[in-house]
Amino acid sequence: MSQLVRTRITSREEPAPGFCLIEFYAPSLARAAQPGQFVHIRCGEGSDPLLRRPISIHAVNRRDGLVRILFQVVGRGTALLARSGEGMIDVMGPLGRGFSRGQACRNCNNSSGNAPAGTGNTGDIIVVGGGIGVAPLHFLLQEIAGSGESGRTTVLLGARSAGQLLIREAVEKMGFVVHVATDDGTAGHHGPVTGLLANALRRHPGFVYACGPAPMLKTVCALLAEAGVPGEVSVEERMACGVGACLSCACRVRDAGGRETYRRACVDGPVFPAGEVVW
Amino acid sequence: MSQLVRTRITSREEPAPGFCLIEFYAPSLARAAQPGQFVHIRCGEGSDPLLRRPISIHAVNRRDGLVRILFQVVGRGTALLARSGEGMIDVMGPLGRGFSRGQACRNCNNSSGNAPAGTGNTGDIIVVGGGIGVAPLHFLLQEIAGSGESGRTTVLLGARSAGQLLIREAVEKMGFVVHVATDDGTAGHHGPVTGLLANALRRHPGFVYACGPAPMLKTVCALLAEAGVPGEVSVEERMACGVGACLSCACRVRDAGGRETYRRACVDGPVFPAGEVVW
Amino acid sequence: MNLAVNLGGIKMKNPVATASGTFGFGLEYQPYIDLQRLGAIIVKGTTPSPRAGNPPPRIAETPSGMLNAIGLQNPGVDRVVEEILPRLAGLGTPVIVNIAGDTVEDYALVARKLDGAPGVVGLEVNISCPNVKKGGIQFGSDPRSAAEVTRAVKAATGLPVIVKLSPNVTDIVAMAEAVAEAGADALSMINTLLGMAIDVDRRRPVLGNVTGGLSGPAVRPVAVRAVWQVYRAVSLPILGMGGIMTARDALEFILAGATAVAVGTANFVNPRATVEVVEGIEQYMRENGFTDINELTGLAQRNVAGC
Amino acid sequence: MNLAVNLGGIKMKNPVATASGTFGFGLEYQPYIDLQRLGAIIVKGTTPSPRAGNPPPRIAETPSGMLNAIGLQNPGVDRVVEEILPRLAGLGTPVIVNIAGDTVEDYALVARKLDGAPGVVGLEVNISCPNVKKGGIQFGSDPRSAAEVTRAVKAATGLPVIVKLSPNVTDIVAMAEAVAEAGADALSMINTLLGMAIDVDRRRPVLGNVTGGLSGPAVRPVAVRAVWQVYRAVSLPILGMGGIMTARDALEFILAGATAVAVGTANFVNPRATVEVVEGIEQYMRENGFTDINELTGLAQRNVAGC
Ligand SMILES: Cc1cc2nc3c(=O)[nH]c(=O)nc-3n(C[C@H](O)[C@H](O)[C@H](O)COP(=O)(O)OP(=O)(O)OC[C@H]3O[C@@H](n4cnc5c(N)ncnc54)[C@H](O)[C@@H]3O)c2cc1C
Ligand SMILES: Cc1cc2nc3c(=O)[nH]c(=O)nc-3n(C[C@H](O)[C@H](O)[C@H](O)COP(=O)(O)OP(=O)(O)OC[C@H]3O[C@@H](n4cnc5c(N)ncnc54)[C@H](O)[C@@H]3O)c2cc1C
Ligand SMILES: Cc1cc2nc3c(=O)[nH]c(=O)nc-3n(C[C@H](O)[C@H](O)[C@H](O)COP(=O)(O)O)c2cc1C
Ligand SMILES: Cc1cc2nc3c(=O)[nH]c(=O)nc-3n(C[C@H](O)[C@H](O)[C@H](O)COP(=O)(O)O)c2cc1C
Ligand code: FES
Ligand code: FES
Repeated sequence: MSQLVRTRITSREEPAPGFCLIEFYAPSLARAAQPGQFVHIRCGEGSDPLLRRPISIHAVNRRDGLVRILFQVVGRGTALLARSGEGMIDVMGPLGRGFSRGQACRNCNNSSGNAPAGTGNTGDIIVVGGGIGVAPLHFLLQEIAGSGESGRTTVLLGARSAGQLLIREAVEKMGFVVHVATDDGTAGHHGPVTGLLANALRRHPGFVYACGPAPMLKTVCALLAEAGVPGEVSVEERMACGVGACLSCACRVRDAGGRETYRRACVDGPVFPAGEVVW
Repeated sequence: MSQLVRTRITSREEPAPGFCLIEFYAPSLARAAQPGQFVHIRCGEGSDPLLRRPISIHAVNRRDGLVRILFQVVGRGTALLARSGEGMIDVMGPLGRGFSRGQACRNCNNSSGNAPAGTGNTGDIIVVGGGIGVAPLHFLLQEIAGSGESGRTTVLLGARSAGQLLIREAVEKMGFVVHVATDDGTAGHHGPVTGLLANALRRHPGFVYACGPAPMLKTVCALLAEAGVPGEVSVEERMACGVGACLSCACRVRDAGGRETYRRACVDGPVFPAGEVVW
Repeated sequence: MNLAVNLGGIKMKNPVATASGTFGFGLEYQPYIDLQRLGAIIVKGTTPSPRAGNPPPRIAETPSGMLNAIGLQNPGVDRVVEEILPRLAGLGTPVIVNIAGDTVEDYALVARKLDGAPGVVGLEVNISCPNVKKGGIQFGSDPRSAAEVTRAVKAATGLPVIVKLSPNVTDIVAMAEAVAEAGADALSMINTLLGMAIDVDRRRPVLGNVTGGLSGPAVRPVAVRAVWQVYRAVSLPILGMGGIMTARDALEFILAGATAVAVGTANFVNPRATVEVVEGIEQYMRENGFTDINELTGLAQRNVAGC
Repeated sequence: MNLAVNLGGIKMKNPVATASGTFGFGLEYQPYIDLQRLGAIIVKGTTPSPRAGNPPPRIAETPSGMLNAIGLQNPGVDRVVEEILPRLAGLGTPVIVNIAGDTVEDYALVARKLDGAPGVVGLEVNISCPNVKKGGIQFGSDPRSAAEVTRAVKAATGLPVIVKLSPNVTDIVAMAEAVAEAGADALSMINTLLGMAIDVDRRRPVLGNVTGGLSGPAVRPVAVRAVWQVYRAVSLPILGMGGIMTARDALEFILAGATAVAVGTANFVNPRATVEVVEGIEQYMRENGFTDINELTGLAQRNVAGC
């Protein structure tokens, strides 16, 4: 169950200029967290900025009760978080529905029926991340590696340039095959990571997990639909409450009957079946 | 002339629980500052809290270009200031009209005509401070000591209890005779510092300088009027601009013709002739 | 110490409610607080038929505030009565349903369907939502229409009726007088201020709906003023809200004239805000020697000369 | 790059003015900025006779905002004309005088006395000050009275007349239309929102005047919305203000429809705010390939479907 904790920051790093990796102590949060879930963080004490900021769970160390988040400094909230003086952090979580790995496949009802990894599916897995969207995928890959499925998993990572391929090394160390793409061509494929995905889909994998900026996810969903491959994407919407109470985070989806409607990214997502999201 | 500077904090101390002494580097501010003047400080980066906070100049070290402020943590602004992480401070100043020591006696026109210290007056001087009101008096006493007048000056300090007689030691070291009063009787006279003043006024001093909470200053002014002794008090009003532009800081005064009117504490004060202020 | 208040016939064990639209249908905050500690739960605005709501983005953060343009997304009164209210009935906390519509008949219909619904102790009539095209705002800015809606709802239900006023009017006192005259049992104020934000990089409004309602601490001075003005003119009990984050904020409303308060946007920032407000009010009363919360209502009015 | 704008006949070298009442009579900020960098200086509200203003406390800080109840303290129009304006005349920056009064005749009188005063390029008619007992607020909330004041001022002066609107109304567009019809050359908006704060420890209002006007970043969403609404309904140029702290804030107003902007409360926080807004607008234009500031006015309106 989600908790509200004010806890100690155990480490803070700058893995690349403009990015921040924070580790904090929260044992029961670490225990409960699933890949794709997020925490909701208060970035200051006053009322400006007012709202919490949703940040995905990047890694957990259940033994030591530690949770990590990785984020990009894009505005006031993340800037404050990156240098919050007191060494404390105020987090709610874990929140949201994560990737459907290893759980009852709730998403399969609405989607094509193919089961995702960890639920008996035997096809190959592709994990594709762009920009800071790689943050939650790191946690997902930890779990996939833990269940011994790294051998049948391909990881595609995209970034603006080589220096921003934040999780590449960590994921390679876990034993995954990683292909990279950069917008400026400083590493791997010169172009968007969806270029790599288009190729990879030709090998008819069993399931695709994706997270990244909206235009990338839109392309991913289109490619999956074309290839007939099931998958899940983690979307970003602006959030106020993070717990399903305010209806701020409406994500347009197609329901079982094919009708368009809104679902709450904070509790019905942020991970949705690729086929459901209306872009 | 007043300046806007964003500068380095060179030291920060806690002289007593709930009080903070900050020193910062601002050579031209140090050079221009007069006792009784204040600086106007931005306490946070966001818009909450929004306004600057006025804090008196507590001490200057003109040789090294250093300025000190001493303040009590009473709310959000002062709390932020007492632990502002980055080691920088954003100050405007020096602002306001200080004590009329050694300057053309602008205040004498409206008041009883007795000249204050340093302007040829030969009577004894009494400096009386209550609570955090001692902050600007420290600077005043530095200047009085500097002009060799400590011999004819008596200092009366009041505080809630012994531990909060913040400037006592420093002022004794400067060579002043200091009498103290505490509300709880833990040091000196048991009762308000105005009790000491009533006694001291019997010796018909030449001029009195006072700063402290409003009720204390009200009593000081009444005592001075009764004793026929001239003096100056430094008042506190809420301030927005600090430069005379917004008319927020209205202090009710009696003008030369005896009519009540408002004057701006930030530029016409914060130091006013004791006889002018309407309580 | 007595914290209990009577809001126009609605008995609350303490004066702290949740503001409509910010607390879902009540259960979302269960992981963080004991819902029984609340004076009342006011649930999301409910309309005759289901509503999908407005296109995203639906919120924008502003200095000490936020804009929302949810667009009254709700499952419609029938599902609320059949599926949602029964789940809340067991909580032991009074539930007030916020109702809305496009026409006077809509309001009456929703009120009628909620009459006798389990656990429901009152209705809050939202005549002031700035985020729906029809209805809403007009009812909230014209005293005559507001009175008409009030009368229709009163006729349709035996439940106490709170009418929720908009701050987007020239004269909130005239609105209050009109709905009081029409039979309202209590008043709640304020709903959000009409605002908007522009995305300077994309050079277009941030919100999908262009304009939205401003809430949060930024609006508190406007809300306290509204309560102050209405308290002196109208004798109905007031449910005050707008930017309450802490017990001290809540006490501003109570001292200005509110019988009870609602906590809205603060829930998003601090999910324990409601309970902390209750505890803070208790502490204030203890420290200041008050034994009955009702002594505090309007006290600041009596401390002003000539009032 | 062209930053010059024409605000209803007032030529400004850039679109950034100071908001009345926040910049004194102009010279107070000289230690911090080069006054010549400003598009215009709008000075404190001026009335026929001197006014002492309201009893202190006159301000209170609120979340991302402040309340003020200065009460139009000013030395009266005669001293303004004789002593103050001559000092500003040499600055080379256009001066706009904000005028106020209790009656239509008051406004006309002040306008007449300012006609031909050295350095004055226009008048801003404050029909919306919430802090004076008589006049002010009524003119600002009734379209007919607002039109009457506008006509009287226009008849009394040859200077361009800007009418300053209050946000404390149900329909700001109706106010704008009325004063446009009555001959206003430009509109300025918004004046402060009526608010108050209560001192919970003393259990009385913080301000000596009980209520005051809310300004600062907290009100920006309301102000941007007002500009947006009025721009689409009325063809007069708009001077937008309310919570502008930075160039990006100013650009929200311009993109919503303002021809020029005024910086108020921000001066207190950052005395260089005005000049930084000018510089930030230049930078934005450079970075986004705009060569004329006038291209930006109302641009966000054109980027919304169906507008
Ligand atoms: C479920 C979820 C998980 C996320 N996980 C991560 C993560 O692991 N690492 C990471 O770096 N970022 C993550 N984000 C995005 C992160 O929440 C925003 O970058 C952050 O809120 C920006 O706050 P700010 O105050 O720094 O920026 P602001 O000043 O608020 O805004 C800067 C820019 O970010 C955009 N933005 C602001 N809030 C959001 C939001 N809630 N969703 C989308 N865009 C927003 C704004 O439109 C603006 O362009 C996640 C978002 C969601 C919804
Ligand atoms: C000219 C001048 C010089 C001052 N010098 C000093 C000094 O040297 N050391 C020092 O500790 N304090 C000094 N003060 C008082 C200091 O400005 C306030 O304590 C401070 O602004 C409080 O800010 P805050 O955010 O911590 O408290 P807030 O949360 O803003 O308020 C806490 C309490 O302080 C009161 N307060 C807030 N602002 C002011 C103000 N401008 N004037 C009076 N009371 C206020 C409030 O009413 C409230 O009761 C001075 C004030 C003035 C006007
Ligand atoms: C996201 C959101 C949704 C809201 N939905 C409703 C609603 O459905 N009905 C209603 O009467 N008020 C609604 N409101 C207004 C609040 O109930 C409250 O009046 C307002 O937000 C001011 O209080 P606050 O500043 O504490 O949030 C909503 C407010 C927010 C922020
Ligand atoms: C201290 C103060 C005094 C003001 N005095 C006047 C005035 O005399 N005449 C007027 O038209 N507006 C006056 N205003 C309103 C401002 O000009 C401006 O409309 C308002 O503050 C909103 O802008 P801001 O948020 O940038 O301050 C005053 C505002 C403040 C804060
Ligand atoms: S953020 Fe409140 S419902 Fe999703
Ligand atoms: S604080 Fe603005 S005039 Fe004094």
